[in-house]
Amino acid sequence: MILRAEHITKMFGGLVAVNDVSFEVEEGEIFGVIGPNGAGKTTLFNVISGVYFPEKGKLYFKDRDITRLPSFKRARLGIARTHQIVKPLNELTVLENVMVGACFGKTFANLKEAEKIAWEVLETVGLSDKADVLAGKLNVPQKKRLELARALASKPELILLDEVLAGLNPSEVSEMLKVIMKIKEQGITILMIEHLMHAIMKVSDRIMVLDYGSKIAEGTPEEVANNERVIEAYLGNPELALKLLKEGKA
Amino acid sequence: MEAWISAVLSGILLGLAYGLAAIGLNLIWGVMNVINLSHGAFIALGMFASYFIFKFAGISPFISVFLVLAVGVVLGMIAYFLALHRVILAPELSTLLATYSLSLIIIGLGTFFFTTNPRAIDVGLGSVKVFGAYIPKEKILVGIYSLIFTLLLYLFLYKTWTGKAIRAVSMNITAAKFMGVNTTFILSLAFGIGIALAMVAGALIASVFPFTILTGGVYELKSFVICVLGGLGSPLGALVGGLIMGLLENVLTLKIQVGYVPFLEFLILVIILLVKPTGIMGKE
Amino acid sequence: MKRLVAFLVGVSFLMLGLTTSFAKDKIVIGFTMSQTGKLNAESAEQYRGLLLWQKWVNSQGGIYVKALKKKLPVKFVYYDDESSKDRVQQLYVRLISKDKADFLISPYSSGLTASAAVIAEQYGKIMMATGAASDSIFNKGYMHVFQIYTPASRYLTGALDLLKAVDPKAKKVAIVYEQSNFAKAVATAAKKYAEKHGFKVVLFESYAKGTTDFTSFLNKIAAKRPDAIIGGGHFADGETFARQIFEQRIKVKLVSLLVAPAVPKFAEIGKAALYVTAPSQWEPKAKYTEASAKKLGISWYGPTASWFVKTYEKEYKEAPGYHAAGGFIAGLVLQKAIEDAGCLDAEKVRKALEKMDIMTFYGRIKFETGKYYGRQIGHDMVYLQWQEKGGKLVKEVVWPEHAASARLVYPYYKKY
Amino acid sequence: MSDVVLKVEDLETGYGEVQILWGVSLEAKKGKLTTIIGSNGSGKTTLLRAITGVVPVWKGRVLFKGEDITHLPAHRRADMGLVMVPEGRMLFPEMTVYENLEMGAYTKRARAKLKESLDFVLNLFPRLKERLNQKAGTMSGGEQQMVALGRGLMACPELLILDEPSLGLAPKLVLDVFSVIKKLKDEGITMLLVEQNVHISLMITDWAYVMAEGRIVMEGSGEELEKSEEVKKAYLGV
Amino acid sequence: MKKGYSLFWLIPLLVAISAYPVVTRSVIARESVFLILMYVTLAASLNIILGYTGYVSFGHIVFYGIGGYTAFYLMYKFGVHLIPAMLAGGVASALVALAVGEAVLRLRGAIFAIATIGVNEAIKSLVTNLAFLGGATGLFFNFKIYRSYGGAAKAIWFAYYLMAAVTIVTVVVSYFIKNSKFGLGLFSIREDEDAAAVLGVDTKRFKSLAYAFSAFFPGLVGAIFFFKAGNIEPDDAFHLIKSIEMIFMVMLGGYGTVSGPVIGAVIYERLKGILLVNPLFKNLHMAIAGFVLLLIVLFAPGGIVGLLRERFKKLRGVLE
Repeated sequence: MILRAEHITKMFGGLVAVNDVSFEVEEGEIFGVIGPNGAGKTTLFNVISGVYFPEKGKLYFKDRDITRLPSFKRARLGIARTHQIVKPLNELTVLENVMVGACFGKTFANLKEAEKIAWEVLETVGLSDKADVLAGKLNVPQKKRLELARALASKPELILLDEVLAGLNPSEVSEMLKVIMKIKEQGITILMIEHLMHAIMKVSDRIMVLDYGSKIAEGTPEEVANNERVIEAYLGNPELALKLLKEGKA
Repeated sequence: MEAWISAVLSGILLGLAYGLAAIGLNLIWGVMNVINLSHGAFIALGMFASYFIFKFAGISPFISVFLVLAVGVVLGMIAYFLALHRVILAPELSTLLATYSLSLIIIGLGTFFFTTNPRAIDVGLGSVKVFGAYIPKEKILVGIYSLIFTLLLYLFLYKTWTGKAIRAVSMNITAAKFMGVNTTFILSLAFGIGIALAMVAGALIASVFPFTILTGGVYELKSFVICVLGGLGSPLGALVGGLIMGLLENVLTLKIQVGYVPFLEFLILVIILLVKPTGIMGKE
Repeated sequence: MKRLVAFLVGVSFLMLGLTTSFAKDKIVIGFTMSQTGKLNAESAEQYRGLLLWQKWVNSQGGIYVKALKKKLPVKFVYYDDESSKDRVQQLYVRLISKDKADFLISPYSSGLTASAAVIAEQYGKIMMATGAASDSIFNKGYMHVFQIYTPASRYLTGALDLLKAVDPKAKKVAIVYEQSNFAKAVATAAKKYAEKHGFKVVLFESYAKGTTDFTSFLNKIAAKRPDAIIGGGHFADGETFARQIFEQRIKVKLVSLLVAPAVPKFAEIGKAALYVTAPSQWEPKAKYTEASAKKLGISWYGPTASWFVKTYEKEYKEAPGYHAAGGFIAGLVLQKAIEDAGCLDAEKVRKALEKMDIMTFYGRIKFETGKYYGRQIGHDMVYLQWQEKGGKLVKEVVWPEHAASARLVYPYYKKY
Repeated sequence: MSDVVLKVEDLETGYGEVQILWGVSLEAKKGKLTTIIGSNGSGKTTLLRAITGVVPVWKGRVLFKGEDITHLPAHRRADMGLVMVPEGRMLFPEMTVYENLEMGAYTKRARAKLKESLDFVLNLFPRLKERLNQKAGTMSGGEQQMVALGRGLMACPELLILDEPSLGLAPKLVLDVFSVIKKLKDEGITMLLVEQNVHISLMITDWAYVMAEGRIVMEGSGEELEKSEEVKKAYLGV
Repeated sequence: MKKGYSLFWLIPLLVAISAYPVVTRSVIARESVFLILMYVTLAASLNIILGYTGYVSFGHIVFYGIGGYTAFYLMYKFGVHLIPAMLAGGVASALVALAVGEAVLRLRGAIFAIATIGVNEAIKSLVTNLAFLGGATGLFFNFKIYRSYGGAAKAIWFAYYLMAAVTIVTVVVSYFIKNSKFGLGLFSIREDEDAAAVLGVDTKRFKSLAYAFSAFFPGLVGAIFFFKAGNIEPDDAFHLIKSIEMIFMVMLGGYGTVSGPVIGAVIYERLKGILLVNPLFKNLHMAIAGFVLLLIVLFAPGGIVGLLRERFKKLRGVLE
């Protein structure tokens, strides 16, 4: 077990964004997190990567308590992430972007090593021909790959992927899925948020479903897809609709 | 005792003037998230406008101030399109430098045409005795005017469609667009009004204190402190901040050396920014 | 790469420009003045005085230089220092090395002069310091700076003597001064003098340069009820201070401010100017003549006061203040020193200045040669008061008694 | 004149170099409720942004009441009666409920009918009547959604666009929102609804479009689509 | 990361400029070059926090003042030699930056800018009230102090050489910071601080260090300048306008590059020198500067280097 979350609660003002969520991620697996808009998935990622500290609950990485560790230290321990809204370092080149990951993440390489690592990783994600381009000039799919490359360059043990497939066309999606599988083969544990259902169902070993900040289901893709509460969360409650019809008539 | 009364009175009057000087800065800050570094330059411009109207047409600043207001709105809107429109969405450095360059241009041209010689408008209304203290009538008028202009601004912002649109833009510019608000116009207008208020403040202050083209800078620095004191982005807060400042300068100095006042003011500025960057009365 | 470097070096040389030199057929006097900035009013008057001297001396064919056996006309080179120290040193270096100035006149104000003095000293150029009264410039070890004004330490002491003479019961004094070299020196000396002579200094505070609001001081003053307010700084602040004392009807018996009341423009503030007193280096009504020179056993030099006042008024359509006289005398003293030395060599002119002890329309001129080398010790202050004569505001000399042209109107608050 | 209020023809657009919409066409008919459903990232929000003029159109046309408004600025579209109730409500938090409603009637056209509209809205949401002077930002999510809907209605819309009105609301409140939508439909207000709450939307809609990957993949009446397995597949990927 | 080669021409250029007055023994050239070097140093050090880290330090001149006062006081009171006094000035500035930075670097954007103005004004007002620092009128050297340097003339040349050395060191340091791992971390903070933290950059420590570096060199400059001037007072030491001139030079040349501040400073100083003695433009120099700044902000936010880089892509390495 590489990551363990116990009763994580994160609030903003009066709003509970993540409500008493517990889960465990096994080493080497792909663990998917799904849920409707506003379910608290990205907030959960922010808690795991140290952008926010939770109000309640504990977070363990390889049995070490990291609940209150600043984010840069988590990166050094081997937790890397991508962002749903890409955050490229616009005025730096693609190569330099990736070098940042290599220099300050788990690898903590010097510049020379970092450059070598960066080239390798760019090769993996298929961006090596853009190495000298300023990151700001990339299009969104390329930026997504850059995010991934930057995270990979830190040689993480756990990588958090926040909607890396969103905004990609079908062929790009399958390209990216290949990359994700390649990462898995390297022995890196993957925790991913995704809206593209068929994709996440296909690659995940296990899936957790969040709704209104709470965990409503966890299991294999098949289990989750046939879970009543999950279907309801996504498609709405058929009973509710019926009720409306009745009231509307009344 | 008399001295205390006099100090409180003059503190309130000075505070009102300070407040008026800061309102425009706070309005612009609140609506467009721009720290207007040309604020002081426009205050000085208002002083000169008032001065020349008084000198050549003999019209009292307390009358010509309405003309200054109108001219200020137009000038401000022009300035918005020249210097700000292109960078309104860019990082803060751009808007800071854009407004600063405006200030350089105005002060540069002002120095060229008006020199940096001190000038004064002597309306000569004399003094009036209030609770045993003599206070120049001009000062009282400035205080009253600053209350009037704050009230006018409030009526405008809360009672007119355009004013409400300005507030709406400051809260959510996209939603305002959906309501049919021409946001570009509203942004330029808000900047225009902010500038006009700066010029009005200058025009009125000029009737009390002598000034040069560089004087606005002093009021600009004080305005920063005032805005932070009263709450960033809140026009009424500026008036409250101004009053705190005025009282600080006049009452506290009965007990401490006047020389320490600026130190205290800027210390307060830094501390508030660190503790609560939105200001004492500002919203979260 | 090498070519690039060569190119860049070439460009840099071009950008720096080359210096030029020219032949000597005139005496070049360099200075900076405050054409703009807060000291503009005083500096402009000083400059007009200097200009008048230049006209006067050139109309006589120039200054006679014995070593060259001819008269050399005087040429001025000057720049605007914007009343700010930033450029003063650079401009004085420029005056010395680029414009080849033979002699220097100081900028206006002690602060700027202190900066310029460093350069004059470094290059061994004689600098006549006018409009600079601070004593502290003269204990810095400078050997080339000579002061025309009565030093700051003796500026306001007379006001206290005056108060004591007219109202022995008045004991409480408030001293409020500008944060400048000059005003600080004056105020510090006045405080020491006051305490030594039995006065009580109830307030001793300074205000920042460019201050326009004196309310907080006036509130304090009102609370401490002093008999006299003395202090001030330069023109702009002094004028405002006087105006606000009047507006707030502060009940004091004597108001004595530096610089501002001595400038004729001070009358523009009308009734606020009335009964304000001020120390002055010189007043048109002061009577220094050949006779007074004879009495002291020293020689007289230069034109008479009446000539100066008349010519100045004709030229500039206004009465000269002491800054104008100071400007004229700076030139005149330099002229005398050059004539005495018989050459333009700075060291010989310096020796001539050391020995100088003359009387001019401005008063006696003699320089200290000891610890405060170059400080003025010959000249004395007079005190003026603005009084009303036939509905017009006029300056009258009220102290010392033997030089007075009118009696002091006392107390100040009589006008309310 | 036909009864088509809004007509979108072969719309293509995106952000920067990335194309999001690939030739979208749809219609909204007068007096009808038209719904667009589709999973996250299918391009619904971008489509609405293009229709309201917040995002420039690359190719294709947007016709409103028969007029080409493809390149009109957003505030002019609002002037014409194309009104948006945005996702996340986007109220003016520091304004009172009353002022928020007033801002809804900002356009000249709507201002004239301010009084009537207000009566209509307060009738529809009696709860708002007591809250008129409360700051909008201090209200609960459900109440805020009422204000947002009310604000949209204040504009005298000829087409009211509702972007995910049930987003983030508890089931009870979702029900409230939909009963209001239904009521509005009965009042004859033309609406374009974008929703994730598939069942309930399809139940009340007249016509629905299913979007996926920037295209319309299916259309039909609510009932037809409700029965279709395709919809479930589009959402759950199984 | 590809290393830039800007040092290969920047150092020869700076050496050439510095050597010019020495070769020609022209004091007037020395005065001009002294100011140019001073501005280059100020701009290059501001660039470390402004250009590399993206924090708009609007009141940066405070470190020049602190360094100046520290050194001046040591020389004035204890007769310390210029070199140790100067180093003490630099260290004092860097320490103040560390302390102040601990607090203000938590702020971002415009609020940070305003806070730095506040810090400058607060320290200026404090110094104005401190009697042992001479208050508002400051401190004056006794002219004798220059004797230990072989007289005033030699002392000024000495200050000049020192300034040239400091300038070159500053530019070299700014180059090595930019091309180091530390620099890469700073740039990532500039581009996106949150992303940088998640990538493992210790943003807090990096910002503090960058602030300290960018404060150290102005401290040295202040020490040398006021040694040469012979006096120091708060108005000169904490002059806000100079702060903005520093930003101007960085923006003019191109922020975040090694050569930008150098180019910006040289051009700005020269331009100002020319405009100030030109009777027509003398009074317009501020307006012209404002106009140029506006053009840069609106149309060429990358400054001169940015423009060159756009036009001649190959120059990128040469300019960085």
